Amino acid sequence: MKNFQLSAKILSQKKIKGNYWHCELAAPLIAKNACPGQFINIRVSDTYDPLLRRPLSIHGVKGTKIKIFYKVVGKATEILARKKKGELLDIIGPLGNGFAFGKRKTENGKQILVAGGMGVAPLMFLAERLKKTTIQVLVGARTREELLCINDFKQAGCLVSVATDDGSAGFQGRVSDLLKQLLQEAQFRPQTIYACGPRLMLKAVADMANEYALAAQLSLEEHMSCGIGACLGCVVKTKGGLKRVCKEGPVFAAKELAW
Amino acid sequence: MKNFQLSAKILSQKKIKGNYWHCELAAPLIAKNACPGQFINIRVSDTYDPLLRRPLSIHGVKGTKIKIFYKVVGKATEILARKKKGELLDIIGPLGNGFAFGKRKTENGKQILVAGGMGVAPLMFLAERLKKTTIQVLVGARTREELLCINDFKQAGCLVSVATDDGSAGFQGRVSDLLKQLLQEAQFRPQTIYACGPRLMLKAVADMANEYALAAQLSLEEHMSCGIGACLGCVVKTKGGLKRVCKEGPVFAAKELAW
Amino acid sequence: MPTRLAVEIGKLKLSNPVMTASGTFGYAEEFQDFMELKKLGAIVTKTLTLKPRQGNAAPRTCETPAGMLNSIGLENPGLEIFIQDKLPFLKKIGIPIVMSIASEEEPEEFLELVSRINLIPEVAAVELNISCPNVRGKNSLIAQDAEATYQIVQEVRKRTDKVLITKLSPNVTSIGEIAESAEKAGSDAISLINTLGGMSIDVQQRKPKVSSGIAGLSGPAIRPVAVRMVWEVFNKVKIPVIGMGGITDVPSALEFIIAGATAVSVGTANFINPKISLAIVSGLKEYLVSNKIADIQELVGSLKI
Amino acid sequence: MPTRLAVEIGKLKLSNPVMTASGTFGYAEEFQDFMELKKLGAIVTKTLTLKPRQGNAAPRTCETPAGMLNSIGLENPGLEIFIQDKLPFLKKIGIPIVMSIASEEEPEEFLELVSRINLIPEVAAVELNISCPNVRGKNSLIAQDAEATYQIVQEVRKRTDKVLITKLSPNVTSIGEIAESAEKAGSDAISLINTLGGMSIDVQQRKPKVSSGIAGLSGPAIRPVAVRMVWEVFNKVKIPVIGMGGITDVPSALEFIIAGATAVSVGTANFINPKISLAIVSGLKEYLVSNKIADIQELVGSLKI
Ligand SMILES: Cc1cc2nc3c(=O)[nH]c(=O)nc-3n(C[C@H](O)[C@H](O)[C@H](O)COP(=O)(O)OP(=O)(O)OC[C@H]3O[C@@H](n4cnc5c(N)ncnc54)[C@H](O)[C@@H]3O)c2cc1C
Ligand SMILES: Cc1cc2nc3c(=O)[nH]c(=O)nc-3n(C[C@H](O)[C@H](O)[C@H](O)COP(=O)(O)OP(=O)(O)OC[C@H]3O[C@@H](n4cnc5c(N)ncnc54)[C@H](O)[C@@H]3O)c2cc1C
Ligand SMILES: Cc1cc2nc3c(=O)[nH]c(=O)nc-3n(C[C@H](O)[C@H](O)[C@H](O)COP(=O)(O)O)c2cc1C
Ligand SMILES: Cc1cc2nc3c(=O)[nH]c(=O)nc-3n(C[C@H](O)[C@H](O)[C@H](O)COP(=O)(O)O)c2cc1C
Ligand code: FES
Ligand code: FES
Repeated sequence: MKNFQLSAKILSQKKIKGNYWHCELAAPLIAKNACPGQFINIRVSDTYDPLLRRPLSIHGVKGTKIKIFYKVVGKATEILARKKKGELLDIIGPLGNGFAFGKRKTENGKQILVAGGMGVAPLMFLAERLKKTTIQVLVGARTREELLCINDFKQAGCLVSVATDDGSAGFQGRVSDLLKQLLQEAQFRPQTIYACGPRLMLKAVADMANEYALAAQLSLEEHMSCGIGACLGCVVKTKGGLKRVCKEGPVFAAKELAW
Repeated sequence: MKNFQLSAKILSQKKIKGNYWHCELAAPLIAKNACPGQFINIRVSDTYDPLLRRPLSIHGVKGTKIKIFYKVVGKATEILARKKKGELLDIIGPLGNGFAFGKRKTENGKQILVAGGMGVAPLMFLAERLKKTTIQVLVGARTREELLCINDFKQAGCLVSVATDDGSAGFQGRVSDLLKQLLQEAQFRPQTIYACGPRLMLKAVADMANEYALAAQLSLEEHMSCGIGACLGCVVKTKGGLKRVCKEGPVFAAKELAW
Repeated sequence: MPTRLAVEIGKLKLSNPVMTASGTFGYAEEFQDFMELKKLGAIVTKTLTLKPRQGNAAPRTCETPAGMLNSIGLENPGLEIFIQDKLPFLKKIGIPIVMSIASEEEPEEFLELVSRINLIPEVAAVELNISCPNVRGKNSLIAQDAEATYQIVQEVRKRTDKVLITKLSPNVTSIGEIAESAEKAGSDAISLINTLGGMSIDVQQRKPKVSSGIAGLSGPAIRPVAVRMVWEVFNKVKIPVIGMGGITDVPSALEFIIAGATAVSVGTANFINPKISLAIVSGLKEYLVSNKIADIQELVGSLKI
Repeated sequence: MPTRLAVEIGKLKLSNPVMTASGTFGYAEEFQDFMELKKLGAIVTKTLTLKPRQGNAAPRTCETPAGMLNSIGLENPGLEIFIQDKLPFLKKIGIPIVMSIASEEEPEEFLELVSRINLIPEVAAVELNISCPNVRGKNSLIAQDAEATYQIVQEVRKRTDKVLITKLSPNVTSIGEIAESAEKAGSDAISLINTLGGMSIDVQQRKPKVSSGIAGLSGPAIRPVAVRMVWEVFNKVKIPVIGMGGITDVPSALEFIIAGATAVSVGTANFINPKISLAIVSGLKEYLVSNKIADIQELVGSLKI
């Protein structure tokens, strides 16, 4: 899959709530080639601080536009949020492998998407592309205010259940416990679980997929210095040895991973 | 003289022409205490690149506002020019000694101001404060388009002559040669020459002041790392030893300097 | 005015002085989407060892002010798999390939590696990485000791006619002394600098940000140290110097050349802008033209001091 | 919860661990408009020599990525004028004053300086600057040689009961070794790091940006190197370590403490934000409170590795 480095114009930049921002970029070559689970690598400043690019998932594609959805957590995301409509962003993409779907039988089965925190970012794009199937989305966050994309998932035709650590909305507990409940009660037996979120959540999802003999595809994060497979910085242990999250990932089959 | 570090709101930010920008800041404590020839030291970014503050002359004071006039030449001035009205700037000032005037007899005599390039910045403020006397301003630049503040000086009641290296306006040659002509023709015999501009120009002015036995006050530039006298980075040779441009300067009597 | 960008590193001829630094350019494949690889002066491979190495645990990198730390731990597939899987692509590019090698047991592994590399005609030069701070379990590097440097370079020199480049570590008291040893031992060129030893701490967790604790600092932050060392080495040895450390643009590449580097290597900057090395090639040409310099070699070491 | 910020460097008691680094805080007068000086842990003076020194020619400083180069050349008024003109102001502040000293001819000048400083009760400690790269005409520093370090520290130790701090240079192969020498010779504490040797070139003029050519690199760029060296020294010696090199904020000060520094010095950051050292004092307190740490000494060297 070919990668492109381009200067993408910001078409819109909106604060959704709190520290969460939504941004659309004009990036025809990336939009055309992007698959759910892939990401772009952004240079937010032409100074040396911050120095490295920052990876952000592709949140959606609409015509020649790509969407990103990000949380301001530090230097680079803060600078990004200060950028205005019309400004240009130096981006590289579409990077990584993306979720495997569509070419398999699972396409017409039921799917379950498990998102923890910002994990909604790539899964929203996946939900749009999976549209033809029945999709159950589980969204987890610490508290009600941090639940993300609920309406977007609904609009995309998904069934949505939520979990909050503090019980301020939906199931009280971790989203992985909600998944467990769902699987136990056999309410919903998916063919594949697609998950993105904190490492511990992904581990729990992997364990459950194993227990229930389900396929699971997990989107991982590692600190990335290049995003294009050159630095070997972003490796994760798999049964087949170390793999680069930016290149062989960020999506890995749960059964491949050696936690 | 006390220095203040404050967060100054940008009240206006305008491109005058080319790379030249004019900016007004709300800085009551600095405005109240500033003298012509003093400067402020600006932190344009809270990242580490650029790392150090940048010195800019106080171009004028109006009530609680101070004005700066700057040319975009590199990283920091570029970032500064991108700042919008309403944003805050971390500044320290008023720094340095400023021009000596007013307390001496020269106050009511004729004065001559010699500006090369951006040297107009502090001299404009001086012209405003010297108002009661007859002021002849000589402004030099490489070419017509780079002549600065001509109308401002006129509005402040000064007589203005210009010199351009390429002869595209006024006297063809250096502004120091124009000064020489003026002094030779005895058209105008000032009591003090105030000058700011490139080092070579200042040297020529100092030589002429010496030749005609006139007092001259020169505003110098050196690379400044602190602006408050702490690093000893900005020294210049004087007959009384090394002096700090940021503290004992930036204005020095021509006869004090050991070029 | 015709301008000449070509330079020579021993008998190695480069069409221009811009190379890519070991470990920052993968095995070149990763950059084919972004540039015409054959326009580079040369490509230096990620350092190879005889046997495959898994390298260190994650996290392996973090950002620092104007720099980054890495502790990859020389992950590499080992010589055999490199020859099978990576070399064919590199060969096809058609520019000089420099093989960077390191060894876990000196000198045997170095000698074994070199004797095998001697059989690969497409490898133009060997870079001895005796300065990698990320090999676990060692307290000091060969390149931190003039005598040890001399020994290993001499042994390798005896066994190969390929252009021999010795890569030095900046973590030394006197870089000139180490460079002199390498020269005396028969190295054809000196490349420097490898990363500076550094550490960065996550103060909430009170743990190092990179799993190995101490890691290697690279990027623009270290550029002044690198330029200084190139200048010191240039003044100490007669063999060509390949300069690197924080090169990110045309002016920074020029700093190294003016300080005495015959060629330069682009490292961390490849991660930030994968096209930068070729942009530097064109920028150098423009500089020569606008400064009316016929041959880039006139610039080498032209610092007025 | 009551939290304790006080620390001890030998018999020197500081109300908090934040000091100002030599040469970056003038003689403190320059900062009185910006802070209540007496809230600092201690103040280290610009390095003094026996006789006045004019220092190097301009330009003396330039900016580099996330750092700066300086080559002041130890400009100072000499001991006598310091005592007359600068000391009275420092005395009045009422916190420990550390006098940094250097010598052009070792060991005589150091000994002469120390014997005079012994007579000034308000000077709490002496910092031996054996690591200043900006004294012209020398090829190497005392602090680049373990034996030379041992000699000079021992000689000075014999002559003074004041707290003795030895300031080390990062431009060495093994910082631990030098620190050990200083400890053995009787130093009460080690401070590090002084600047890294660096150079920056104006490529249009092909001249160094700082007149002396080679100069000293400081600022956030060098922080990872400094943190690493503090960690190495902390693991080598038992005497307290004063850490510095690119401290600009609370997290960076914490990095040094966690790596093993009992106290920290703020240097270049004073130029950027003259109030920063006191902001760090309050920030450290907040960190202790929010992490439920009763005494900052629990943090010293608490790195989990
Ligand atoms: C493949 C991939 C896709 C991602 N997609 C998204 C996305 O769609 N939306 C989004 O908001 N974020 C996403 N992230 C995380 C995002 O890259 C980081 O939040 C961002 O790099 C932080 O940069 P910063 O300079 O603002 O923060 P920094 O100043 O670098 O760090 C601030 C804090 O953020 C944390 N952080 C930094 N880098 C990462 C990282 N790579 N992963 C996790 N935490 C990090 C650090 O632990 C630190 O405490 C993704 C990460 C990866 C690897
Ligand atoms: C006391 C004083 C008052 C000044 N007043 C003004 C003013 O009112 N308006 C104005 O436009 N400029 C003024 N300057 C110059 C101004 O400080 C520099 O142009 C600015 O710091 C450049 O920053 P930069 O990051 O944009 O450029 P950099 O990227 O730092 O450098 C770009 C170019 O600018 C030149 N430059 C950098 N610093 C200086 C400096 N201190 N003096 C001269 N050239 C420099 C460099 O040689 C370099 O080639 C003043 C300087 C001093 C010392
Ligand atoms: C991620 C990474 C991996 C590296 N791997 C190697 C290596 O395998 N062998 C080697 O000799 N140098 C290695 N280096 C050092 C670089 O080749 C170079 O010497 C150093 O990074 C300084 O240049 P820079 O600042 O331009 O990156 C590596 C550097 C980085 C950043
Ligand atoms: C302008 C300047 C002058 C300095 N002068 C001295 C000095 O006189 N004596 C000394 O021991 N260190 C001197 N230093 C080094 C600092 O004390 C400190 O060790 C070094 O700058 C690293 O800390 P920093 O990165 O926080 O600045 C100087 C540093 C700078 C930037
Ligand atoms: S981020 Fe460099 S290899 Fe993945
Ligand atoms: S700029 Fe630091 S003393 Fe003048």
